[in-house]
Amino acid sequence: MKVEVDGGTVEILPLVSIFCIVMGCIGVILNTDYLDKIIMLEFLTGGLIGLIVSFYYLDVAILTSIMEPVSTVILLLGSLKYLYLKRSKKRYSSKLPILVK
Amino acid sequence: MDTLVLLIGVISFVVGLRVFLTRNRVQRLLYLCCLNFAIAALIALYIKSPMGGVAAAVYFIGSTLSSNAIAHTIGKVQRLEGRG
Amino acid sequence: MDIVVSTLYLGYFLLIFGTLGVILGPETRDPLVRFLNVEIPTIGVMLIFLAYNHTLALMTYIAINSLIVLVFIRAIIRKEELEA
Amino acid sequence: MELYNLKYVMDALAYSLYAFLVGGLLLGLHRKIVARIQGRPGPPILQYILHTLKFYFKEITFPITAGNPLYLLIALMSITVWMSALYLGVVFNTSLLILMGLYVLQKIVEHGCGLSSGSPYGKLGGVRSVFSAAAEVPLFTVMGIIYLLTKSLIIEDIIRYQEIHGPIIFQLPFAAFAFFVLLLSKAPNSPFAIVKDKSIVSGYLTEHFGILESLIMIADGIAWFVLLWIFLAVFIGPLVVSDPLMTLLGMVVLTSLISLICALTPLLTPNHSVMIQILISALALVDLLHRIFMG
Amino acid sequence: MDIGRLWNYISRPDIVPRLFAVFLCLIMIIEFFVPTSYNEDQLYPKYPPQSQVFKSSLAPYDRGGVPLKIPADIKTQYPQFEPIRGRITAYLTPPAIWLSERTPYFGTTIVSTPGGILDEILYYTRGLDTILESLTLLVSFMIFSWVYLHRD
Amino acid sequence: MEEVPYHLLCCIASLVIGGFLGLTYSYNRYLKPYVERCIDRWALLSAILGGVLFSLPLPYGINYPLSLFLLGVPFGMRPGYGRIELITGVSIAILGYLIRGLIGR
Amino acid sequence: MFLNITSVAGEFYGYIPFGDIVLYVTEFSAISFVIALFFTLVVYFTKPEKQLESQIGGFDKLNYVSLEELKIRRLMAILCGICTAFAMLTGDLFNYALFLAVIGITNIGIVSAVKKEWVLNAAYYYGIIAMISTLPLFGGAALILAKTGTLSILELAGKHQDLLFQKMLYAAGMVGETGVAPFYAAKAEMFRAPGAPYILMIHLSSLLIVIRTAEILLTI
Amino acid sequence: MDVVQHMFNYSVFAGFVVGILSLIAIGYQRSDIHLLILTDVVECAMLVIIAALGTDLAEALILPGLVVGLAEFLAVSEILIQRCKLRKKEREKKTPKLFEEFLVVEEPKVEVDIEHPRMEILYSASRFISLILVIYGAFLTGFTGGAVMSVGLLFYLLSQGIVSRGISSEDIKDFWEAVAGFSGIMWALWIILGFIGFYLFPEHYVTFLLIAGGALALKVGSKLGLIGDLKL
Repeated sequence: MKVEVDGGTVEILPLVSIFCIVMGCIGVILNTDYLDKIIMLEFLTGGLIGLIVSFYYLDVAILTSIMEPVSTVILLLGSLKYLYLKRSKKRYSSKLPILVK
Repeated sequence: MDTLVLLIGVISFVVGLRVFLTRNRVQRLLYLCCLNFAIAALIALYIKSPMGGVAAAVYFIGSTLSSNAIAHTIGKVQRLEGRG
Repeated sequence: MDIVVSTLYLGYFLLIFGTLGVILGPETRDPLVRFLNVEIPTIGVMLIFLAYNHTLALMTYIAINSLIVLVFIRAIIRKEELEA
Repeated sequence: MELYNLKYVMDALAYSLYAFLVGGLLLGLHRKIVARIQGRPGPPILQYILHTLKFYFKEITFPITAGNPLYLLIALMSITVWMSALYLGVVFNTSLLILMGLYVLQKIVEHGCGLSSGSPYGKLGGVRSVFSAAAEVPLFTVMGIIYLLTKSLIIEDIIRYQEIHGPIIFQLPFAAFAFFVLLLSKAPNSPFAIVKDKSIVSGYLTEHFGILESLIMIADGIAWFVLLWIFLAVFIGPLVVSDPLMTLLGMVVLTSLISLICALTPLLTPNHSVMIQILISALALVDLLHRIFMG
Repeated sequence: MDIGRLWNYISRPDIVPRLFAVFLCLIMIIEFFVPTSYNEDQLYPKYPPQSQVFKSSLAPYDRGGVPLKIPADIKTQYPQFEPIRGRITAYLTPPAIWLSERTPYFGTTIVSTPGGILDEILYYTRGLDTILESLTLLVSFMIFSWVYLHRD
Repeated sequence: MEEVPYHLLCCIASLVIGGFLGLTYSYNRYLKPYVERCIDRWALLSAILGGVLFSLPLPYGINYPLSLFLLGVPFGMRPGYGRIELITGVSIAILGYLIRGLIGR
Repeated sequence: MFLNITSVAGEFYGYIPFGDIVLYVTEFSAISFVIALFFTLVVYFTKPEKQLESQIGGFDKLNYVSLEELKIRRLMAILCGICTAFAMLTGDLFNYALFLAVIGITNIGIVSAVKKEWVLNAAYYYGIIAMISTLPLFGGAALILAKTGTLSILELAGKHQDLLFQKMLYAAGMVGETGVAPFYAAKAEMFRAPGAPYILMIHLSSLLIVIRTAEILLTI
Repeated sequence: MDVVQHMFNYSVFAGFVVGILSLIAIGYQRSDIHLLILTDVVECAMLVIIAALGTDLAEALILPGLVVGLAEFLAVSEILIQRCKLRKKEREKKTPKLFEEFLVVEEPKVEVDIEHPRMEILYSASRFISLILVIYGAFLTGFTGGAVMSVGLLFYLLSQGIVSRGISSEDIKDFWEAVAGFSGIMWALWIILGFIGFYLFPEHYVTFLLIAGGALALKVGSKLGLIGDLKL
C-alpha cells in the first residue's frame, strides 16, 4: 500500500493521479485537435477521480465516474457536429475569376 | 502486496507517458484504456473494503463507455475527412 | 507533503496554467478549442473544493459542469451555424 | 386634536404653495436673465407661474398611443415626489440619502413620462433622462465626502456641524462644486440639460399637456426650491438657512449664478454631457479616496 | 487626443463589457497587493480537512449531536432567532442511518439526504439565500424557454 | 423642524397677484408688443405708493404684503413696459428702508 | 450598536429575522420599499404603450406588444420590482448580492422577449457584464466575511474595521450590475425597447439599488 | 496553524490571478462567443475566492454562486443565439453576394448527415445511467440532488433525441410547459412549506425539511433536465 521514500510514506494512487492531472492538463492545452483534446481530458478526469478516491470520498468518485461519460459524450457529439459544420461551409474568394465556365 | 501496487504504479506511469507522447490517435486511445484499467486496479487496492471494489468497477465501466464513444467518433471523423 | 496541501497546490497550478492556456493557448481563435481549454480551470476549481473538503459543492459542481458543457457547446454550434 | 391635524395639513399645503411660488419666480428669473444676457427682452418673471396656471385650466385628452394609467399617474407621482422631498428635507431635515433617493425618483418620473406617452420625442427625452442619470454618480461621492467629514448624513446634524466648524463649502470646495454641477444639470438651458433639448420638441413633456403638464410644472418649481435649499443647507449652513429671508436671498444669488452659466455655455451632446459629469465624479472620487487615506 | 471621439467610442454596447473588464481588472490589481487577512473567529466553523476520515461515518460533515435527541452545537450569527438551531444538522433519515452503519465512505450521501449542516444553512438559517438562488434559476429558465419556444 | 414662513408666503403671494393685475392691465391698455421708455401713469403711481408703503410700520407687518402688491403691478407688466416704474418704486423702497434703519426702528 | 445606521439612513424602526438573515427597516429603506412596491403595482396595472413608428412612403404604424410577450415581460417586471423592494430591506451582504443577481437577470428578461436585433444585442452585452460582476460582488462579500467573520450589516455597522478595498470591490460589482456610467451604454440601449412600464422597472431598480449600495457602503 | 487559515492567502491570490488574467483577456477580446467562454473562467475565480474561506458557510455560499452562474449562462447564451438568428434573417433579406456562384472557391459536398450507429453508450447504457442518476439524485435531495437528477434526465433526453426516438416537435411545447409548470409549483411548495414552515412551526421541522429538500430537488432536476431536449 505504501512505499517508503526517504523515510516518509508516499502512496501510489495519489501520486499516479497527480501525474495524470499534470500531464493531462499540459496535454489538453498543447493539443489542438478536438479529439486529442477530449482524449487528454479523459486522462485528466481519470486523475481527478483517483484523487477523489484517495481522499476516501467514494460516493463522489462513483458519481463522477458515472457522469464523466455523459459530459464526454456531449463534447464528442458537439465536436463532431462542429467539424461537420466547418466542413460543409462554403468558402469564398475575394477575387472574381475571369468569367470561366 | 506492496510490489503489486508498485508494479501497477510503474505501469501506469509508463502508460501515462505513452499517452502523452504518442502521435497516433488510435494508439493513444489504447493506452488510455490501459491507464484506466491501472487506475481502477489501484482504486480497488487502495480502499480495502467491498466499497472500493464497487467504486473501481463503476469507474472502469464509465471509462470504458467513454473510450468506446471516443473510438466511435474517431472512426466517424476519419470517414468525414476521407470524404470531405 | 500533506495530501491536502499538495492537492491545493495542484488546484492552483491547474487554475493558473489552465487560464493561461485559455487565453494564450495554441489555436484558441477556434471557440471549441478555447472551450475545451476552459475545462482545465474548472477541474482546478474541483480540486480546490476537494482539498477544502467541500464535497457537496464538489458534487454539485461536477453535475452542473456537464450542464454548462451542453449549454456552451450548443451556443458555439448554433453560432457557427448561423454565421455565414 | 382634530384641529391640530387640520393645522398640520394647512401648514403643509402652505409650505408647498410657498415653495412653488418661490421656485416658479426663480425659474422665471432664470429665464429672464438668460434672455437679457443673450440680448432678448425675455418674458416677464411671472411667466413660469402664468404658464402653470394657463395649463391648469386647459382641457385634456389621452393620446391613443399612451399606456394608461402610467400616463396619468406619472404626473401625480412627479408632484408627490417633490412634495415629499420638501417635507422630508426642508421641514423634517432627515437623511441626505433619502433626498437623493427622491431626486433619483425624479429621473424615473421623467423617463416614465416620456415612455408612457408612446411618442417618439417623448421616448427620446426619456432615454436621455436615463443617460443623464449619470449625474447622480457625483452625488454619491459627494455624500461620501460629507459623511467622512461630519460622520452623519442627517441634514440636521450637518447643519449643527456647520454651526461649530463654519460652512462646509470652505472645507470641501470640490464637493460643493460637484453638487453645483448637479443643480446646473437640473436647470433649463444648461449645458447638461439634454433632457430639455429643443431638438426633441419638449422632450419627455411632449405628449403631456393640460393639467398634467401643469402638475409637472408645479413639481418642477418645488424641485428647484428644494434643490437650492439643500445646497444652501448642506454647504453654507445655518448662516443662510436659519432665516427664511436670507434663504430667499441665497436662492436668488444662486439662481443668478446658474443662469449666468447657462446663458454663456452651449448644450452638450448626450454622451458628452454624461462623460463630463463622470469626469467630475471621478475627480470627486479621487478627492474622497485622498481624504480616506489622509485620515 | 480627441476626447469627444473617445467618449463616443465607449458609448457603444459592444465595447462596454470589455471596458468594464479592464476597469475591474485595475481594481483587482490594486486589491491584489493589499494584504488579505483571515479572522479566526468564523461562523459555522469546519474541522480541518481530512481530520474526520475514518473517525466518523459522516466523514466531512459530522458536526456532533444525536439524531432526534441532542441538537448539534453550531455557531450562528443570531442564535436568538433560531429556536431549532442544530436539530436539522443532527437529523438523519432512516435510510441515511441504515447507510451510515454500513460504510464509512459515503458521508456526503448520508449527510445530504435531508439533514446535515448544509441543509440547515440552506433551508433554515440562511433560507432567504436559497429562495433567491432558486428564483434566479427559475427566472433564467423562463427567459431561456420563452426565447427557445418562440424562436419561429 | 422648520416653521412655515407665513409672512413671506403672504408677501410673495401678493407680489404674484399684483403681477397678474399688472399684466392684465398692461395687456388691456397697450397693443404694441415691446416698447421702451414709456411711462404709465397708474403703474408709476402704484410703484411709488408701494415703495413708500414698504417702510411704513403698519400693525401686524401688513405693510410688506401691501407694498409688494403695489410693486408687483409694474413688476408683472408686459415685456418692456413698467421697467422705469419698477426701478423707481424699488429704489424708493430701498431708500425708505435705509432711512428707517438709520433713524432706528 | 445602531449608531452608524441611524446616522446614515435615518430612524431605525425594527427588524424581521429570518434566521441569520435579518431584514431591518429604517426610514430610508421603508420609503424605498414602499416606492418599489408602488411602482410594481403601477406596472401591473398599466397597459404597454403603442409606439408610433413613422414609415417612409406609407402610413405610420403602431408598434403593438403582443399578449404573450406582454405576459412574460410583465411577470419579469413584477419579479424585478418585488426583488428591488426586498433588496431595500435586507441586512445581509451576501443576500444583497444575490438580490442584485436576480435583479440583473430579470432586467435581461424584461427586454429579452423583444424580437429586435439591437435590443437583444444590448441585452447580451449587459448579461455579460452582469456575469462578470458576480466575481466582485460575491468575492467582495467573501473577503469581508473572511476579514470580519460576519456578513450581517447590523453587526458590521458596530465594528470599525478597515474594509476599504473590500468595499471597493463590492462597489465595482454593483457598478457592473446596475450599469452606472461610464458603463451605461448596454443598459441605456435596452431602454429604447418598446413597452413602457416594463422598461421603467429596469431603471427604477437600478437607481434604487445604487442608492441602497451607497447606504450599505457608508454603513459598514 | 490550521491548514485553511494558512492557505487562505494563497487561495485568494490564485483566485485573483485567474480573475485578473481572464479579465485582461476579455478586455482585448472582440468576438461575442469568446466573451461568453471567458466569462466562465471569471466564474471559476469567484468560486475559488469563496471556497478559500473553508467553513461550512463558505460551502453554503458556493452553491448559490454556482447556480447563479449556470442560470445566467443559460439565459445569455440563448439570447446570443436568438440575436444571431435575427441578424442572419436581416442579412438574408438583402441581396445575395454579387456573383456568388463564381466566388465560391470550394463548395463542399458532405452528403451524409451525421447519424450515430453503434455509439454504444447512446443505445444500451443511456437508460441505465440516467436511471441510476435520477434515483441517486432523488436520494440526495436538495440542490445537489437536483443537479444530479437533471444530469440523468438530460442524458436520457439527449440520447433519445440523437437516436431519433425523442419527443416529436409538435408536442414539445406542451411537454415543456407542463414540466416548467411543475417545477414552478415545486418552487412555490418549497417556499411556502419549506421556508416559512420552519419559522411558523419549529416543532414540525422534520416534515418541512423533507418537503423542502424533496421539492427543491424536483424543481431543479426537472427544470435543468429539460435542457437535454435541445438539439445540438
